[in-house]
Amino acid sequence: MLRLVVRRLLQLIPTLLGLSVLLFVWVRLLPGGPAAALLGERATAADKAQIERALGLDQPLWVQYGRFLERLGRLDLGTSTQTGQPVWDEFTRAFPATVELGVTAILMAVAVGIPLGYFAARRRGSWLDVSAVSGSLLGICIPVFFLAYLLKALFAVQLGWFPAFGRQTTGLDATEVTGFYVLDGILTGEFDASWDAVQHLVLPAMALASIPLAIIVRMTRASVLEVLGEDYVRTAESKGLKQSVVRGRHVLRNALLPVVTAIGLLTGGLLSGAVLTESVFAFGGIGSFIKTAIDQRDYPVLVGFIMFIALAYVIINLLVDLAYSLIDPRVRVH
Amino acid sequence: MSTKTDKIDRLAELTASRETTTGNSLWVEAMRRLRRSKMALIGGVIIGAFVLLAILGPWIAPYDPTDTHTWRGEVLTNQNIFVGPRAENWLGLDHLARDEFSRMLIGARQTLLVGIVATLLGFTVGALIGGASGAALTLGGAAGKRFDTVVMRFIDMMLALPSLLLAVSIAAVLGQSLTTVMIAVGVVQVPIFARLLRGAMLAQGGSDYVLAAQSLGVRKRRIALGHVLPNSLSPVIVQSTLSLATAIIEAAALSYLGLGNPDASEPEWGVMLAQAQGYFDSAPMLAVYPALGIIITALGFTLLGEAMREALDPKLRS
Amino acid sequence: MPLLSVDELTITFSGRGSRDVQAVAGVSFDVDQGQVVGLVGESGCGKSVTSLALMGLLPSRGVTIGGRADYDGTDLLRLSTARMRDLRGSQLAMIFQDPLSSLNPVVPIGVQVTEILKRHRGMKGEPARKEAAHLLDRVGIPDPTRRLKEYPHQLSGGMRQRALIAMAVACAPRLLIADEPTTALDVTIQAQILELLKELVDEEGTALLMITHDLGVVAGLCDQVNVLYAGKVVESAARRPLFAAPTHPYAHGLLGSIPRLDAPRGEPLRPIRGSINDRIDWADGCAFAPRCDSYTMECLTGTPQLTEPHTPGHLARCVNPVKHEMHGDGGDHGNTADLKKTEAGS
Amino acid sequence: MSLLELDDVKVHFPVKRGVFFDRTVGHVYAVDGVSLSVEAGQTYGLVGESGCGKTTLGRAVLRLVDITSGGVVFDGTDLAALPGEEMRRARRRLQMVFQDPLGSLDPRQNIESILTEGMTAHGIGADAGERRKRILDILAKVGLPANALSRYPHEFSGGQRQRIGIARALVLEPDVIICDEPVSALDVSIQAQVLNLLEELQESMGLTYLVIAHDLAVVRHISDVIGVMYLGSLVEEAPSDLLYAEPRHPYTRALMSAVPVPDPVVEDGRERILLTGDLPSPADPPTGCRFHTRCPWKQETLCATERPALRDVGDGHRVACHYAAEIADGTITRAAGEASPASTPETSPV
Amino acid sequence: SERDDDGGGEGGDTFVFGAPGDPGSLDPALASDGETFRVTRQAFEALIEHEPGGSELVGGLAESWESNEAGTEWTFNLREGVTFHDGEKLTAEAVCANYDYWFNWTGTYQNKAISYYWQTVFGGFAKNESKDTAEPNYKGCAAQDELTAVISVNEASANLPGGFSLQALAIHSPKAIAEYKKESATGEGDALTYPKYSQEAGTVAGTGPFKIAEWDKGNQEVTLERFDDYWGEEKAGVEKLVFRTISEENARRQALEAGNIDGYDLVAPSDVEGLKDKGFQVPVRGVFNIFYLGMSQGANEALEKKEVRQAITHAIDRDNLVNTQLPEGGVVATQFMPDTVDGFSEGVATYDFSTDKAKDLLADAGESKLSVDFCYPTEVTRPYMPAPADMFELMKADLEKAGITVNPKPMKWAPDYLDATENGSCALHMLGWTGDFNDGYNFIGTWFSGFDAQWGFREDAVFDAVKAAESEPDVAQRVELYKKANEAIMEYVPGVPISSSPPSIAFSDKVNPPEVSPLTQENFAEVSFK
Ligand SMILES: Nc1ncnc2c1ncn2[C@@H]1O[C@H](COP(=O)(O)OP(=O)(O)OP(=O)(O)O)[C@@H](O)[C@H]1O
Ligand SMILES: Nc1ncnc2c1ncn2[C@@H]1O[C@H](COP(=O)(O)OP(=O)(O)OP(=O)(O)O)[C@@H](O)[C@H]1O
Ligand SMILES: [Mg+2]
Ligand SMILES: [Mg+2]
Repeated sequence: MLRLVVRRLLQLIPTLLGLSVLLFVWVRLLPGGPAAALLGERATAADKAQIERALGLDQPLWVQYGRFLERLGRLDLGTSTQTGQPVWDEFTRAFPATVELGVTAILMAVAVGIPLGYFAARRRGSWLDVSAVSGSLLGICIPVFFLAYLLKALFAVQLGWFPAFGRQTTGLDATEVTGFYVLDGILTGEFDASWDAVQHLVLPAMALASIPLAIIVRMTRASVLEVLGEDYVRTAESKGLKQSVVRGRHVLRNALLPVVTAIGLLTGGLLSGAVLTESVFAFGGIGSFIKTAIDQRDYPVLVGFIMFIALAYVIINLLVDLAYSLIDPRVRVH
Repeated sequence: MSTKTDKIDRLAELTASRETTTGNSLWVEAMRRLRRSKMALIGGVIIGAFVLLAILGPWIAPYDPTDTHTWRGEVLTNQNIFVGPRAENWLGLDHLARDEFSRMLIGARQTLLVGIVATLLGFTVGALIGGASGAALTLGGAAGKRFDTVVMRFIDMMLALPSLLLAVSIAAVLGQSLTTVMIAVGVVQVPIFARLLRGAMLAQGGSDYVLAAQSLGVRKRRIALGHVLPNSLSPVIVQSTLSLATAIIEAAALSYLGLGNPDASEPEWGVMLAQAQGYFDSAPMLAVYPALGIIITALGFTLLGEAMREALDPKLRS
Repeated sequence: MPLLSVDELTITFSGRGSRDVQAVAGVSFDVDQGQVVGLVGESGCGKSVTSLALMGLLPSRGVTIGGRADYDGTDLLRLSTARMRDLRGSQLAMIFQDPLSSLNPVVPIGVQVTEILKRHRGMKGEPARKEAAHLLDRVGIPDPTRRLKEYPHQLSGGMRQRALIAMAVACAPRLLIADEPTTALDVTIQAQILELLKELVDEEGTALLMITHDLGVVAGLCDQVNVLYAGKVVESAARRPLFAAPTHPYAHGLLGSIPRLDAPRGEPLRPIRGSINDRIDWADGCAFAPRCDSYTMECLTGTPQLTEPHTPGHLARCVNPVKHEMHGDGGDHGNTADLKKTEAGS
Repeated sequence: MSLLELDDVKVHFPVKRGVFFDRTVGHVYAVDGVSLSVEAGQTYGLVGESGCGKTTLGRAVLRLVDITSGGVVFDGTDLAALPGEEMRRARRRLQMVFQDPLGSLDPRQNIESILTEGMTAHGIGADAGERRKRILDILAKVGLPANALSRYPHEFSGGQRQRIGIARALVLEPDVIICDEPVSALDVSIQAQVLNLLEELQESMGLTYLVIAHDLAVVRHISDVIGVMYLGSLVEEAPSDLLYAEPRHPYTRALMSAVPVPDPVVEDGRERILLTGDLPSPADPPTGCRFHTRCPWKQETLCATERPALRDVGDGHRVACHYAAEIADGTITRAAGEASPASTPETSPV
Repeated sequence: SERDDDGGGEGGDTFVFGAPGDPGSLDPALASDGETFRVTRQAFEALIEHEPGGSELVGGLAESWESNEAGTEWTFNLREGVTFHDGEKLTAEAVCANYDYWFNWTGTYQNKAISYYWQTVFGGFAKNESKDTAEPNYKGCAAQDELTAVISVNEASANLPGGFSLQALAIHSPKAIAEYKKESATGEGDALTYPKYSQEAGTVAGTGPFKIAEWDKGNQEVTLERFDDYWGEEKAGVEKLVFRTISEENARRQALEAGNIDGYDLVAPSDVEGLKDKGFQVPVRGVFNIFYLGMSQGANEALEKKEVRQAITHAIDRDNLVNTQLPEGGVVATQFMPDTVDGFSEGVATYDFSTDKAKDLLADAGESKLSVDFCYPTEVTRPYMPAPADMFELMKADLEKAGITVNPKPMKWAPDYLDATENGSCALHMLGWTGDFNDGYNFIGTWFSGFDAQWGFREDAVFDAVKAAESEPDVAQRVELYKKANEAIMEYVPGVPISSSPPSIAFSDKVNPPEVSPLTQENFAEVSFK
């Protein structure tokens, strides 16, 4: 187990290094530079040259990359050109928001998707199955940003059930500990803050969950159908076990294996969705931050954030693999 | 002795009634299953209608989709005045007083184009990479393995980036245009196709018929290209149908992020949706038309793709 | 009264968009207490489907089941699901063909054994574990307490099948159905498993319905043998008479096509023509007719009935049964060579 | 000189593992020193339990797996030393029939294309017409209808598919055909058809077979010489009848006693030698005699420490057992309790 | 909109305003963008301010001011009894401490990205570190007595006295300035790092009606609290003021509609009516900006021909743009200056909408087959330009009707579009300007005082007219010179002035909104709940 972790982490090094080179080249390919972004309509050519010189952007690419690597060695990812703040600070600020959102979305998708997929499979061909399947098809086909917009228009603006933007009611005095607001509220005993944060999470998480939900429903359904036809389920039935035992221990436990792997892979797609949902709900997480960074040619943020994301993605998938190996004894031998 | 011939005839007659006459390749079989599938039927009808509209659009469209002069002054967005469906404009006028129906028709063409070109790009490049990798592994040898490792590391790198981010990154470099959208959406598909094809080839490469061909003395290159590759294509083909749906949706997302092609001379559903969202309160239908267009088309491709997946599923083969 | 009496069991699969398949076309046989009854036939003749029907394990949709299967006075085919669940595992037990796929890969062996004890014997915790270990020991698994914690993939094929048998006999069932329990195993392991089954039957008085395609296995184990062809029993007899004088051309042909270890080399095999797919519907005549060397016009008109053409208790479904010269009790080595077949009707 | 000779062939599959770069941490000793010779026009049968290395050995002959060491001399040339292209050409004379008839046929090729492929690869047949003629010829020989040509593998029954596999090998007019479990996927009645076909073909075309199977009865039925494999090596080799009459190796004896015979009379009277335990893992084979962990005749000395060589005991009978002679003349007896004479009493018919 | 009260925190006395963007720093001296100033303006005051709701200069921290004849010495009579947030008193010395601090900036502070407004108004620094930096015009600041400060410059400038009203030159507490000096901005790596004090509340201290209490970057919120020792008679009307960034236009509107915020800026013109119908308040600001179609002659030779430029001007239906796209109160612009700025001329040459005239002119110039690149920004709304893509599409249709082929070049606003227009690589493009203070030079001086790649022409008649106005110290004289300059510019038609329009701002029906300002300098102290 430990070997696996170490091995996977070591394998990460060349990948990340390669990625950093790619990113570095990429951001330098972007037209325009940070100067115009800083000055807006007021920038003149001379102003821009001055800024670029000051920032060392007139140096050859490899020199810039060298400096970047050298700073990376000091665990310094540089400073955002938009905000003038260390990239690390920006990341730690944005990260909890997206994690909170993503985790909520995945939890929603799992909590709804697995039972739905399971019952759709059990009652194959019933109206439940048909509507679960068509619903999940729709979930994949509806553009996330449009869904987010509709949800907001209906539940926030029309009905006023949920707040329309942000992570927290403005002006709410909540103590920040970890940056995960729901958790913070629980830690500090400010349960109203937790509740507030939960309310803010509902709509964006619903929008974000649409695709994972659809995928989980379909995967669970297909997987359960497959497992239902497996010999060991027949064995379990032949033992006269209670239906609940057959379903839980024999069907679901096996059927969920591929779903678990899928959840890991879904996290990648989740960030795509987060870029869209966060901007609709002004959620201030990684997604919207990266979007502005791209718009504004915020080189250090782009390189830093994307490296973090790649790292996070790999680590999540590593965790999922580990989780997988906990449920599936067959892969434990590695 | 007539009994002997009689009984042979009788037997022939009885067995004939059970005979299932086939002579079809797997593809033909799959097509037959496909034709029976309700999902495929719905998907096919949707796609057929969509393609027809895309092709005939310019001829059916009653007006020039970029004409802002004819109804000038009737739509005042700053005063919340829009024009809904009416006799001469079946779907009403858009926010710049252009005929929405004509725009939807012409938009179908652009949307289809984006989907097809992007998927084609992803398919071609991905299949080349995955195919080369898979072939290198099938041919064996240390060099093949090393080649595969390098290529797969690269693909992993691409996969570690959220697809939309990748697309946005590409679009940022290339500047805004329809071509950019196609490329950005296409590139995102590359690692998917590459992995899929490589995986399938790897699986096929271990099968007995490959060994059989090898023992026949067939050259490795021919084994890789003549046996392994064709047998690995079905998941890739299914994926390309599904990718068409994804491409259309991703293109819409890019438009929403302002990286689409907001040029009026080329109305495209994604752009139309992104633009109309700003007027959702006053003229929701302007957003609903292109949104429905996108959803239904994507649904069509997804349905067909899923049906194909089922039809080509080796588990269902007799 | 037999323990299980299957009467005219028919099973029809009707899939969407495809033709109905009558997998079992009227099967009848009896199983007595403590008896080993064999069900033999080629792949696809309906053996597994029959056993699944008896256990109530066929899917409820798309399957039509007809006939009766009286077990201890009740018709298994019409039992409520709940009643069936109570019977399964406690009075009726089953062993399947592929020991690997028949065990849940993600649940330890121990749990898979104890769950049946919990369900039917109300045992819990330590006693259940002890009993499970005892059961594993009973079926010859060494170091049972350690094995309880292991997963199926950590066991060898023979061990897995033993574990499955342990589960099947956990509640001392009155009827054990074994569906090709040794097909996936090597001969040396097969011998071990067959020995184990024999032992269990002897000791517990359990009735065993042995399903197999291997006539050798049947010859060594069964008291009564039913030969199945295309969903019908075509011959049914006690073990010795059947092997000594197979009466239905199919049973006869089957015996003739098996290479025997003890036959002298060079003895050619006498295969049956075609495959099980070359058949006609029972309604039109004898399903075996297309492969039969001696079919007549009679064979092509109407379903042949199960009769006792030569000796009482030796049933065959054939209008032109194979005739044998009478032997003494039993037979000698290599007796297939001695069999003489008389072409009836030509 | 024999047509095909294997000389101490070893095939070891490396087991790789590692944190960063894969290191070889051990080997699966799939085939571990097999020497045998197959005479022209004869059938050599190879039996053994699952996983003992039969398939690997068969593939090693055709160099479909890498041979770790040893020689495969075919008609005077050492195949193990041939460069790739020459090996490819050499395969024309050495063909193979596979266990899984469907899996070994490319599902997207019709029969004609399956059968021509080998000919094209070796430049056999001047033109398409000639090739077609040859194919039709072979089809008739293996008992397939001529209209089969345009059909696809999935449209045939198991037995027919195996015939296609045989035809595919035959079109190249090979000298040797290696049959890897040619009938074990087939029903008994079909099995007999295919076995008969193989025999007919051997007679009419003068083929040499290396038949691999786990079913001793099948092997005995068609082989002239039988080799018994256990855990990667031969434990006994003898002419077919001799092996049946006088099995010398304890493993062979156990194997033979375990094969069920479809005759109640025989079955009821047979002595059964039940082996305990399972086949050890070829990645970690026991020391000394590979069989000593399960051997009912195991002795204190030698068995666990020294690997017995395959010794000729006369009449072309070779045995790899230290105590073969002692077992044969009864000076060594089986450990008690391991065997049970079958004594099920006949129950009367219902 | 029932939820407003929990939006107000404990007291319900919290006013939340939706801003389109984050501030860059809490120290206005380091900034040049409106979003920063909107926030800091509530906490910092300059020597001179604009009248509420207008563009006239009135006393700020200085009750009155005067200059010598030559416009080189500016004397300020400071208000009495003004207290900074940190308890310091406002004195002439405090004022000079600010000005001298800025003048003596070194290092990264001399970067234009940080000290844009200082450099615009006063040129360079005490010790210029780069040759790109202009010579300083600032000479010194003297405290004549406790409440009289004299700031002297080398030469008169049109940027004075307007410059003294800039938020970037607002006065900080001397104690805070001393703190500021301990830190500095750095330009390491490839970005500027702002000093820490400017990024978190606590150090900065001004005199405004609010003091900055917290900047929650994660939530993009700046919280300000009422300053009870404010010198004005009216203290702030709400206890807490929160600026919450919501960059999406739609999202801001929905937040207001959902009752999550109490007001927001940059309302899309298309939303105005809808908001009004739902009972929201959408007060109209005064017009103080200009939106124009720029022409870069360097990018397309045809544009060097006056007829072509005229033709383009005739081809565009500016009335339609204003009628359908711009907010109520918008007018078609005749020159590069709104009519609210002194120097606006009634006598400039005008060009009516006429496709025929355009065609004729093009034919005359031999450019009937004209094809031009037309750049336009996406994903942006500016106060003067609510829906750039839509306006582009309308203009494109107009131009095409006149026979001009238009090649669309959509680009991201910053930096692609800004870079491209700045370089002069966009033949046609859309831009605009919102005035900082009421002086003509703040508009036309920016573009037409000399060669500028954006326009790509050298026309001395235009340049001279603009420069003449700039160096004229007498205000009345200067206004006349601006009028002349405007006429010269419109004679030359370097581009098409399209419109001047008031950017809309919206408030909830539960509040008394502040008086809106043409300079978008709303004072949120005037806000209170009904
Ligand atoms: N779920 C099903 N749907 C349709 N047909 C089925 C189904 N299950 C079995 N059959 C058909 O029923 C027939 C009998 O199948 P069954 O599995 O009982 O054969 P078997 O005798 O057990 O063969 P084997 O020796 O291969 O296990 C076959 O022809 C098979 O195709
Ligand atoms: N490519 C390979 N890599 C590693 N181990 C292998 C490989 N191929 C076969 N083996 C191992 O070598 C051993 C011998 O395998 P082989 O297939 O030759 O056995 P076999 O006698 O043909 O068995 P079966 O009767 O099951 O076909 C097995 O333990 C198998 O797991
Ligand atoms: Mg079966
Ligand atoms: Mg094998």
